[in-house]
Amino acid sequence: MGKHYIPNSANREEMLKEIGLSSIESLFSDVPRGMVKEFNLPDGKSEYEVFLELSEVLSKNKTILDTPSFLGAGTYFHYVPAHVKYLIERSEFLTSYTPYQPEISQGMLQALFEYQSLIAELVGLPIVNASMYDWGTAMAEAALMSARVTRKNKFVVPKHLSPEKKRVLETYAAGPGLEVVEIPWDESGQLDLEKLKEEVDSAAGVYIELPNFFGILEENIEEVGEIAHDAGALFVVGVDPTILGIVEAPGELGADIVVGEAAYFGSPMNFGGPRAGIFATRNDRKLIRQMPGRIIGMTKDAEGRRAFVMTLQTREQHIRRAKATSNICSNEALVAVAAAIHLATLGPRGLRELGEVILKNTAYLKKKLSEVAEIPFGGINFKDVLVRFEKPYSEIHEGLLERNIHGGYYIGKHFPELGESALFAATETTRKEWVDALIDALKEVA
Amino acid sequence: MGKHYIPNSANREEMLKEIGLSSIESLFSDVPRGMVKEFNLPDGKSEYEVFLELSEVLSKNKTILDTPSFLGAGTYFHYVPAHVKYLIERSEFLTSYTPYQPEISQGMLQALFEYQSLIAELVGLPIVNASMYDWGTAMAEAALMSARVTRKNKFVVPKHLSPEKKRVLETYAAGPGLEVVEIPWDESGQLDLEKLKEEVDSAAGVYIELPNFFGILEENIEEVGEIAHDAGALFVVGVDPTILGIVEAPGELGADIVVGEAAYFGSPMNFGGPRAGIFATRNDRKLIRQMPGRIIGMTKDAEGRRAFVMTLQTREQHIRRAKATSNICSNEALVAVAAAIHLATLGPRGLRELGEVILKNTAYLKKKLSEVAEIPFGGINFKDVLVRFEKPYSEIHEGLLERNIHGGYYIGKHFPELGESALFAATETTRKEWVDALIDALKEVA
Amino acid sequence: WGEPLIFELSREGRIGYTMPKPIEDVSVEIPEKLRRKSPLNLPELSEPEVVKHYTRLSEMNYGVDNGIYPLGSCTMKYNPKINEEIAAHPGVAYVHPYQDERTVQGALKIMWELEQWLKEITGMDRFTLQPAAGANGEFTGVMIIRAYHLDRGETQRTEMLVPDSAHGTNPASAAMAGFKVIEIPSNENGTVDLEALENAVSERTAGLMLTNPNTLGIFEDEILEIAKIVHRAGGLLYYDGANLNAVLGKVRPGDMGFDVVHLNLHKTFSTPHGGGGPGSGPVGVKDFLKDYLPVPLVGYDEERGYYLDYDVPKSIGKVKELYGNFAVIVRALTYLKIMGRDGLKEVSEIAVLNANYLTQKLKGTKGYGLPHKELRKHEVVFSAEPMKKETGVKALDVAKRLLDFGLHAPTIYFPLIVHEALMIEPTETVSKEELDAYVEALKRISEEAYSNPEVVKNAPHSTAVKRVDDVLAAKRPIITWRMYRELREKGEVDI
Amino acid sequence: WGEPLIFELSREGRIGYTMPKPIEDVSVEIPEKLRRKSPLNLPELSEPEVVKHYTRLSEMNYGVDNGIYPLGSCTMKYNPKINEEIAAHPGVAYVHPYQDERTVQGALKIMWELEQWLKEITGMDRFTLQPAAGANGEFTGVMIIRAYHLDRGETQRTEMLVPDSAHGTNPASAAMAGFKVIEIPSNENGTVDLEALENAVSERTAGLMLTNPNTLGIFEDEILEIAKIVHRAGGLLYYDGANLNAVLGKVRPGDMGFDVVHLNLHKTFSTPHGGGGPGSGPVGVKDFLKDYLPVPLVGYDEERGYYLDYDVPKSIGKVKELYGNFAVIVRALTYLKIMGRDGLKEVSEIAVLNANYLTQKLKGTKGYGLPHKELRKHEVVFSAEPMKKETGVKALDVAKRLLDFGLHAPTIYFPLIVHEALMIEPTETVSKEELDAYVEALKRISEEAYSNPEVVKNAPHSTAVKRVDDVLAAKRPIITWRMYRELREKGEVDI
Repeated sequence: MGKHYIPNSANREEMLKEIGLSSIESLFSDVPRGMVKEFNLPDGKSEYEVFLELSEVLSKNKTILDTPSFLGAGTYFHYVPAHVKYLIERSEFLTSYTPYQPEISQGMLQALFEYQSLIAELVGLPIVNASMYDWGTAMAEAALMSARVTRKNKFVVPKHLSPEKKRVLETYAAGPGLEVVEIPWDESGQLDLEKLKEEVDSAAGVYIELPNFFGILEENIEEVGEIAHDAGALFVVGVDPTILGIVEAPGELGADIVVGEAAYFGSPMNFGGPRAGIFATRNDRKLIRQMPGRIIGMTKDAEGRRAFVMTLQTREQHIRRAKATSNICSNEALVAVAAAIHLATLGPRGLRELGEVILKNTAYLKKKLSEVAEIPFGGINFKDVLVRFEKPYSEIHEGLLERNIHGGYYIGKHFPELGESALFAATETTRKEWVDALIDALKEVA
Repeated sequence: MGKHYIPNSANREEMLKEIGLSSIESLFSDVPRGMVKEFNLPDGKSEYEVFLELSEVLSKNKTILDTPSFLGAGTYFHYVPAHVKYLIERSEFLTSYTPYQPEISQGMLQALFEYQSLIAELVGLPIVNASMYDWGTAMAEAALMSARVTRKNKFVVPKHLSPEKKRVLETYAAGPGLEVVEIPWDESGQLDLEKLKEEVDSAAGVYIELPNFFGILEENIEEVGEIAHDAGALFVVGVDPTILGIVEAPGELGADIVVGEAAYFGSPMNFGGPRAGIFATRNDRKLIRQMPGRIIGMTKDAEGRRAFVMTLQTREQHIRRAKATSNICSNEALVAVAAAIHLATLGPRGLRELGEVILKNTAYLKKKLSEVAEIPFGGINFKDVLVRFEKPYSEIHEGLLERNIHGGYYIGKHFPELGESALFAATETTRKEWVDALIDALKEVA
Repeated sequence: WGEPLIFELSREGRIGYTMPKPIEDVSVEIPEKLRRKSPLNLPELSEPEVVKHYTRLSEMNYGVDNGIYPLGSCTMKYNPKINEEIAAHPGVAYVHPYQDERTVQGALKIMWELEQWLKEITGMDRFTLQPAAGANGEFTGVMIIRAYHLDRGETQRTEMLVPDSAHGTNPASAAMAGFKVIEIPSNENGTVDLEALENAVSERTAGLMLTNPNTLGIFEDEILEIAKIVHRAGGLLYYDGANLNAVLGKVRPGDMGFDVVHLNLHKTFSTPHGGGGPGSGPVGVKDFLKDYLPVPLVGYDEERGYYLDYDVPKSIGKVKELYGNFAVIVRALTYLKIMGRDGLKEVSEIAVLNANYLTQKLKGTKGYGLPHKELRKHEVVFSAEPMKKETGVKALDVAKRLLDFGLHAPTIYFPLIVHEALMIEPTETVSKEELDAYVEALKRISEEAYSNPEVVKNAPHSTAVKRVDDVLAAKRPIITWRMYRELREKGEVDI
Repeated sequence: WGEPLIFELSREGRIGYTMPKPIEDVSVEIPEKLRRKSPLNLPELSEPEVVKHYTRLSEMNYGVDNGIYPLGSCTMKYNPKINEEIAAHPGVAYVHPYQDERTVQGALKIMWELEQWLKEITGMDRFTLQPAAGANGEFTGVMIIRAYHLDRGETQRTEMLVPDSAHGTNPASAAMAGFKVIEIPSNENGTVDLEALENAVSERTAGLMLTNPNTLGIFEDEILEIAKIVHRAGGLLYYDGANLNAVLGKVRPGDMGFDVVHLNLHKTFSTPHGGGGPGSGPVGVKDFLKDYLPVPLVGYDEERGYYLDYDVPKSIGKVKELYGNFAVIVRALTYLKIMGRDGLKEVSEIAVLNANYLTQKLKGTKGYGLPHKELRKHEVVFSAEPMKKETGVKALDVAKRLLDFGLHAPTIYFPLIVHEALMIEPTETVSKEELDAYVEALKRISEEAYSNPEVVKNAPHSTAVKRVDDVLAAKRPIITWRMYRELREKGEVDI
């Protein structure tokens, strides 16, 4: 099977003859004897059989359309307009690669330039790369970059960081031996500024998130930035970009580097991937020189017309090799283009409305949850709401699941000090009937 | 709602002003007073809400992937390779219209020329139009054309014709007052040649199908054609084109006109539509002049290069108006292109294999069914198999449905002489486990 | 460019498909008389080659997503992508039309719901969704009118009145239903000449087929009078819905006096045109005609849910197999639910605004006449007759020259009552900037016609192929590869 | 052409979106300190305008569906459309990664099954699917090597050996993991210089990163000796899977002696490259390294079914959030199931045949040198150095001139050890005719270089834009619309 993808299967003999060979084997004569072998793999199947089989397998997944879900904690059910999906499936985008030949890749180059430009407007910083793998790796690369820029060796993060991001950061920090220091939250569920001041000394960078892992808006972003800057550290802000229609651009709040998740625009959840990490920085040569990732720039062609091209490549691995600012090569270009198309569709008004609807739906969810469980922290929540139960959350989860509702993300394992807590999330897609069904169910099982 | 599709919603005032109008109402000043009114319709909804709602509604349909089905009788579950669907969703094809401007429509014109060409190879006739609505309307138009060509007024068809096609023919025949005469089947379930001879006198056309409505291959195609021709009638053959890799082209068997269903290639079942009717005829000016439908031809451009264009339009309604050969304007172009892509993918070997696999699967189904019910007719079946039960079929149907199997198409209502009979169908998509489950279930319920 | 034919790309032995194995590999013999003996000259290609070929062909085609496509009477509006997504649901694709109605409640509900929308939009009482296209709908409508008169014993009503500005499908459909077509002239305003209509009606009148606004884009402002005349004579009024986009959400054919209406889902309701189809042409009727509708209708009943209703005793039968172009129906309902009442009204208002904006901007440009009234609805028909007389540049040349600017031409030479017609329907989904660019291009062509007419007469210059020779195509038809091969073997063709 | 930026198409008040209403319309106050005050300069467009813009941009891009795309080391094979269809299943799109494992059995089964395929294909014992791309996989691999040595207390193993022909990601990944990179030269055959390797290994050696066949397309025929040298020194062998397409289904890295392998699903396993990503870079290891893999792994157990296994005590942690690019993983498994054992073997055999066919057809053409051995695997590297010396035409010029023939250029100036490198990887999904046309074009360019070099040096001529000035782009970076706007306001830019 598979010959339907391989035109010259039909031309083997003819081609071998033309180049004076008697057999395919002679093309593998440089492989040590005995190394070529028959693999123990199944026979190929027809497209129809594989379609049937995988459709059935995938139907075993309960989707959010089958079972209303309140999971968030870094992955959210946003609606992706149909035209976004349609456009990125255009084969000229989908089946192209890194635009090494700009003259026949202006479409992808311009689309990525537009992505960079749209993100720049959102985050308030003029330098944006064409994507990292995801928020977590973008944050980890920001930590490494901070260390390179400041030549210091400590990166300060909130203790209330997602376990995903924390483990990514630790892995990336291991090689260069970067020390990761955690700052606890205060009674409002926000970063403890006093503790930060105690720890910030000799830090390469200070990281904070908006909203934070508990879904709460950190109010003291600017103060944190000032503390970081006073200590000679870079100020790195991680942001959920869907909030940036209603919340000030981190660049305006003092951020030197902004990271975040671009895939919240334009991509479905996809069981967690692909994603696309936002990476933005100030227009400062010192920072740009240390920035990871591919960057698209505007230039001219030989006739003086506007054109786009990959630029500032001397930072990258294919040129600098072991001295590169990062090893990243393939990035998440198509995910970034999807985000750009979605953002261009929303425009300023849409982005504002999106933020407001999420804010209101989250407030509704929080209010309703407060009727049936403890909400340990006040403040303004965006998407996630931390809820504490008296019973073991696993029992509650079972009860909800029996009622065809998927509850939130249990965080007791990662934050035992918070007891039987879980993050329940809302977005613009959350329906009143889902929340009401959840509350009814919790009244029975919580 | 809906303004997101309407750019100038934002420019109303500006545009009105530019053309010197004060209000939109003034643009409707020619509408009689009181005729403009508020409609009693729901408010618009967001794309997400409509997506949720219609996804849920459509999920209420049991698909053949949920419930194995043995329905055929004119609609079959064939597998459509993914690239076929992908290509016809390319917006340049999808969102274009009738290629009135050939210079910027060469893609669609050539694709339709290729459709015509591929069908010509299949049916063995060199003149093919760019599609009718479906097999039924193509057959009805062939009847009308026969009458125009022969200036006679009777059209002879098998009694064993699908109720769908029969009623379409009757409706089309009503206007011009064409008499439709039915010829019964013989003991082998095939057209009774003796009866045909008795009725063929003064016929404009004689119609036969391959396979016939009972799924049986009519063996005497050539003889029927000779009888028709001897009587001065045109010989019209309706064919399921998926059989034409293994069965002789009707054009070679004497057909003057071939009709059939092109949507068996390249289109899913879609609850019955859209389809695309095949319409082909001999290269005879007398016939071509009376042919319905749009035709694409090869020609040259001003520089002598190959180009394609709509041709022989003087037969058509936009030129001939009341004297046109048909009223057809919009046809089923995209369905035809899908069929062309699928056919080009199959090639000669694939079409042969398709025919053989269907033939074998049908034989397997027939053999298995014969173990649990009566098969009234012998012969070779392709897709459909006529099965007679002792119990009322409705009871059997219920029993199967309870076991998550959808049985065949009950024909007792239309052919009471056949008793509690139903057509059960197989294609290349039929799985052994489905058939075996069916037989197990029938053992219990039949 | 210059993509070869798929046959020319064929190489022996190439495979593009996969086929499941048969359940049981027994040999089944096709009767000798039927066995295929003639060669099967299908092309042999791998899947990548097929994909590249049709991708390239698609790139040689202009669609709504490429730019303005203002074909008059075709309503080439933007086709929302959500329509495609919903239509691709497995609950559409993998459903057999003969399934037990309990297993297709979703599909039937969609048909039923669409009917409710269409009833309110048109002011009709019952709809069939069976017709595959506008012309198929027209045929349905006139067959209903025929059945109605016959049912009442009025066998003498054999004449269908059709204005001279009507779409060609109107007379063709009437003729297919066995009617004699009587043409009604237009007056100087471009609307139906009432006196001529009065003179035409008689006891032989079966009905009048009318588009409102008509193909000039002009609203038949005497529509109530027209309806009165026809009805008084015992005839029925048929509404050709091709131009509904002009009055959508504002005015209902039912309120104008029409008895039968067809709609084009692929025009007004945003389903894509697919290079010429599939379309969908639902037909609505007033209550007194509902017993003549094609079978089946979709019914609803609390206990049974949605069902297919074959119990229509006076039905004209079927005009197409099964229930219509369901995948198109799904798209139209998706659109309607998103638009809602206000959205539909916005559609017609901006469609009319766009047409009138273009009319006013272009009006007075040398060479383009604007016969009849200035106030238009969704489309406008200019005449290039002055230009032709003064420069020799015809409507066809103007159309071809527009292609050079990357713009699609308007409909030309229709309606027949305007000489050198340029029939422009921008629709509501184009922007002001696109309209301005279109007007600019037409003005520039006017300048060219008067200064350098050859550049227009020889247009297009920048397209993939130059002006296509349709005379040659008709004189020496080459319809299929089979014919081409034969002609080439005989040396009778050099393309 | 010359599509404006989306920002330039913006018109005030245009709307392209729909938004569901909030559940409850209460006002929620953002703290004053956080409230957005800076302007949000996003473009305002309707959906049709957005669709037209990105449709036009797509038409200004070249993909695999447009023609041959023989970028060396990138394996630009055809991406079957069935992959896309399966990946679009709601069971992919609408599934949250934190769902209870009982509700994602399908997703976990797919990951588990893919792992089984990859194990057999590579001869490894366990795989992680977490890495997002090849480089992310390399990082994972070298971190595992690092963890292994540290775990054994061998803290002195700080050196990673990398051949001079390696992909740039190899040294970069090793450096990110904290290793010192030691470059190993190639010998005159284009393979690893064994003597240099012997000299380089020591107790400081952590491992050797190798691609086989290497970036010259040459099989490292002394691979078993290489493995012996590295292993004897206590180092591990890392396989860069970028070139696996050459040996797929025939030879397994595990049998060559490799301990760690990364694969590129977007290269070898036919998932689309998306203009630069998403990719997917699974990493496989021999049994003794499986405790160091990232978390979670996918486990299976009769009772529990498929599950996420976080119990990997010595795990390096995570190299990316969650479980990898699942939608890419689905595509790869789809491909594998269709291909099967024989299909995969056919892939490498024809990929190698195609590369050698092209090599032999082009070999000897004036101006193109063929350094190193003639026998190649999936790709070949020619050198335009003779041409440059004799005519001044560089590899870059040849690449640009190819664009004029509607062909994508090869990878150029890589590997670094070949001057003026033209690195051509046709893959198995191109046809003989495409190869012949490519060779023809390269031959014609050779003729041009020697007869009329300017036409090559000034290429491309027929593309949408002419040769793009990358020096200007680096000298005066304009990275975003925001920067452009500022520069334009200052009068410092004229584009």
